Amino acid sequence: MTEEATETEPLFDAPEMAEQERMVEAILFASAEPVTVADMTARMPHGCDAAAALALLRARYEGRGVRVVQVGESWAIRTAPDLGHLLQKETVEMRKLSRAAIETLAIIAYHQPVTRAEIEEIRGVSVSRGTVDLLIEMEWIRFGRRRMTPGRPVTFVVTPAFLDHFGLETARDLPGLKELRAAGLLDNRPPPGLSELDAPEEEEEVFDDEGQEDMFGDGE
Amino acid sequence: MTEEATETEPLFDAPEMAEQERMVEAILFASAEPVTVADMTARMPHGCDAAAALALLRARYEGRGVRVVQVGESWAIRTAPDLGHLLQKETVEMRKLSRAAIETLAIIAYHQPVTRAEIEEIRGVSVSRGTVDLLIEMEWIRFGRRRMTPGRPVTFVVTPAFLDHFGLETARDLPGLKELRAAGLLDNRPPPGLSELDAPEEEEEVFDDEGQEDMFGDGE
Amino acid sequence: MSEDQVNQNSDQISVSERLAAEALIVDVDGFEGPLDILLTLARTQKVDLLKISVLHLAEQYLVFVEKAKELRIELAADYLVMAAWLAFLKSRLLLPPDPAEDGPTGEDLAAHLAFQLERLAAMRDVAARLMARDQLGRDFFARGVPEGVERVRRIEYSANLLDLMQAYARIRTRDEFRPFVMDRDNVFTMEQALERMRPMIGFAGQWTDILSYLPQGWDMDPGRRRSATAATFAAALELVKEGHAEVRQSETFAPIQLRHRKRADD
Repeated sequence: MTEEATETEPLFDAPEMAEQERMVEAILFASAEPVTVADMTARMPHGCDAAAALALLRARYEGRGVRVVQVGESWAIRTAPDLGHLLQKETVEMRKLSRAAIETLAIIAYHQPVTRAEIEEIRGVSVSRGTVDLLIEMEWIRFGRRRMTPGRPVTFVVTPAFLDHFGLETARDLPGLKELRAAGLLDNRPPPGLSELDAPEEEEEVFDDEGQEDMFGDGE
Repeated sequence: MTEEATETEPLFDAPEMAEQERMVEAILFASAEPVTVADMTARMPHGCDAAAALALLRARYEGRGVRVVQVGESWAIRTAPDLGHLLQKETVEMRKLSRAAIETLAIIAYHQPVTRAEIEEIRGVSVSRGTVDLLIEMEWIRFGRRRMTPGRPVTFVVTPAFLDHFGLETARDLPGLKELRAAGLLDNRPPPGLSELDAPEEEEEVFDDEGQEDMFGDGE
Repeated sequence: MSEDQVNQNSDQISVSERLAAEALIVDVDGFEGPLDILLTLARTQKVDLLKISVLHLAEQYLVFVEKAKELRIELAADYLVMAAWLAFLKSRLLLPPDPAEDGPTGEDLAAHLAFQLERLAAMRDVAARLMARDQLGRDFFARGVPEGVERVRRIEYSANLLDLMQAYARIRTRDEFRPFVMDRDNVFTMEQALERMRPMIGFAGQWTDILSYLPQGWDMDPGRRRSATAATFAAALELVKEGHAEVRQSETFAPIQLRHRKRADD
């Protein structure tokens, strides 16, 4: 019967607006794709005003956990952007930092600001791009000022996130070799035959004064 | 700092209830599968009361085009059944279930946990492997505890997906369950003469108490 | 069950019943086993299942099986087992109970069969009610575009302060700092020599006697010197093999010299 009703003279009244709003709500909710107003109208009983019902629904979802959003010509229900984090489930995978990465990090921490060439000189091997990228991505190092030397190389420094992770107030708090040894953190048994000769004082010097001083001197 | 805060004395207040309600709303809308309160709580900030927020949300959606429904231990948003006709387009052709499959499903739902032998006793025919496999594949039934009788037969029970599919809050809401129970038709009544032999008393016990109490527990 | 009821039922089976039995046989594939047939037959009694005449039912069933035999229709074993059982039941119901005999009485057996039929009918009924419910994906729907839970895989690298400090110490004191190893005081291994030489080889642009690569303190004691020399020589060859260095010797027993070799990927 409804099919026979003409547009101009419907036999039955269209459902109430509240009912139409429910319909739009269910359609938008269940649809796998965003839905056009024309599509809603086609699915709703004759005489419905999908656009008006949609406007009501939109207003109703204002400020809610989900919103009615326009996608091109169509409409869809989507999570409010500020709640997106609730829909993420983080799986944390622990990995040991590679030896190359931890050594590079250590050199940066003790010598910052330090250039890539200097890191390579200290480690005695080249530093791969991936290692530096990883440390930057982890937000443990960042670019420092360019060195005022030929080629103006970039330098690396450690970040507050690094200090936070390692429980340091400043990189200056990193213990020197002597302290490490005193604390029993190093195998302080010198290789046989080396006895007192080695553990050269200068080395310690380098790293305490040259190293730390030039790094944290604000004056560069 | 927050890590050190104890459960009893949070450093930060939980978000306001209105905000918590939005969160539950976003979580439920985002998932096609029912979500447990525990899961919501896990995703919400510390100190939130997901159950209370859920109760508010449920009331809010009363009479709307979509509803907050309980499915076993979990919660989901589903379109209101009276609007199904608008949404037929979304229907994926439902697999036509055989009469054997439907009866087997009903027997499992009403008699769970139930063994294959018991299903066969009720239907008077052997249960084909394909029927059980199909129901398992549809995730409507699963294996329950083994029966503590000779042979330790496996039992079958219905799943939350079954409840979800048929719009049941719990298995207690199965249509006609109370009447069947009152009429003694859910009793496991062993054939006379067999009772002493291989339908030991405890079997009845297990079936009724362990099994049904489990599921239908307080509602009796 | 009363005597006259029994007599009335046992003798002749009405024509309509025979016809019904034949209809069942023709359609036997459509039935879900003997209990299903019995239930269908019971329904022809048009009484409450609790009040059916089990004896009558048994007779109807036996007629059905007889008929099937006449028509040479193969019945599944289940049907025949049921027929045998019903014949036994029938005899139990018709004969007066033997007080000496153990086991269930005919009435017990009949009551159980009635219970089974009623239970099957009840399960059929609730199955229909269940299927008549609103169903997900047919009458009500889940979210069309579940946004789901995005699984974010985050890799967390573990490194503590000790790792950091030890790494630094390892670099700065390569000659002296060693991780704990089994001490073999007078043996210098190829690995040790390699570790020692690797960082140094990069700077060896000129031909250098490999003996100059011997670690400090290993050149005095003859035994230690031998071990260190052998290890250094082996390590030198390893570096050559890896393409990091070149090695030469001008004549037999002449000093062996080593020089850095630039590699494409260096």
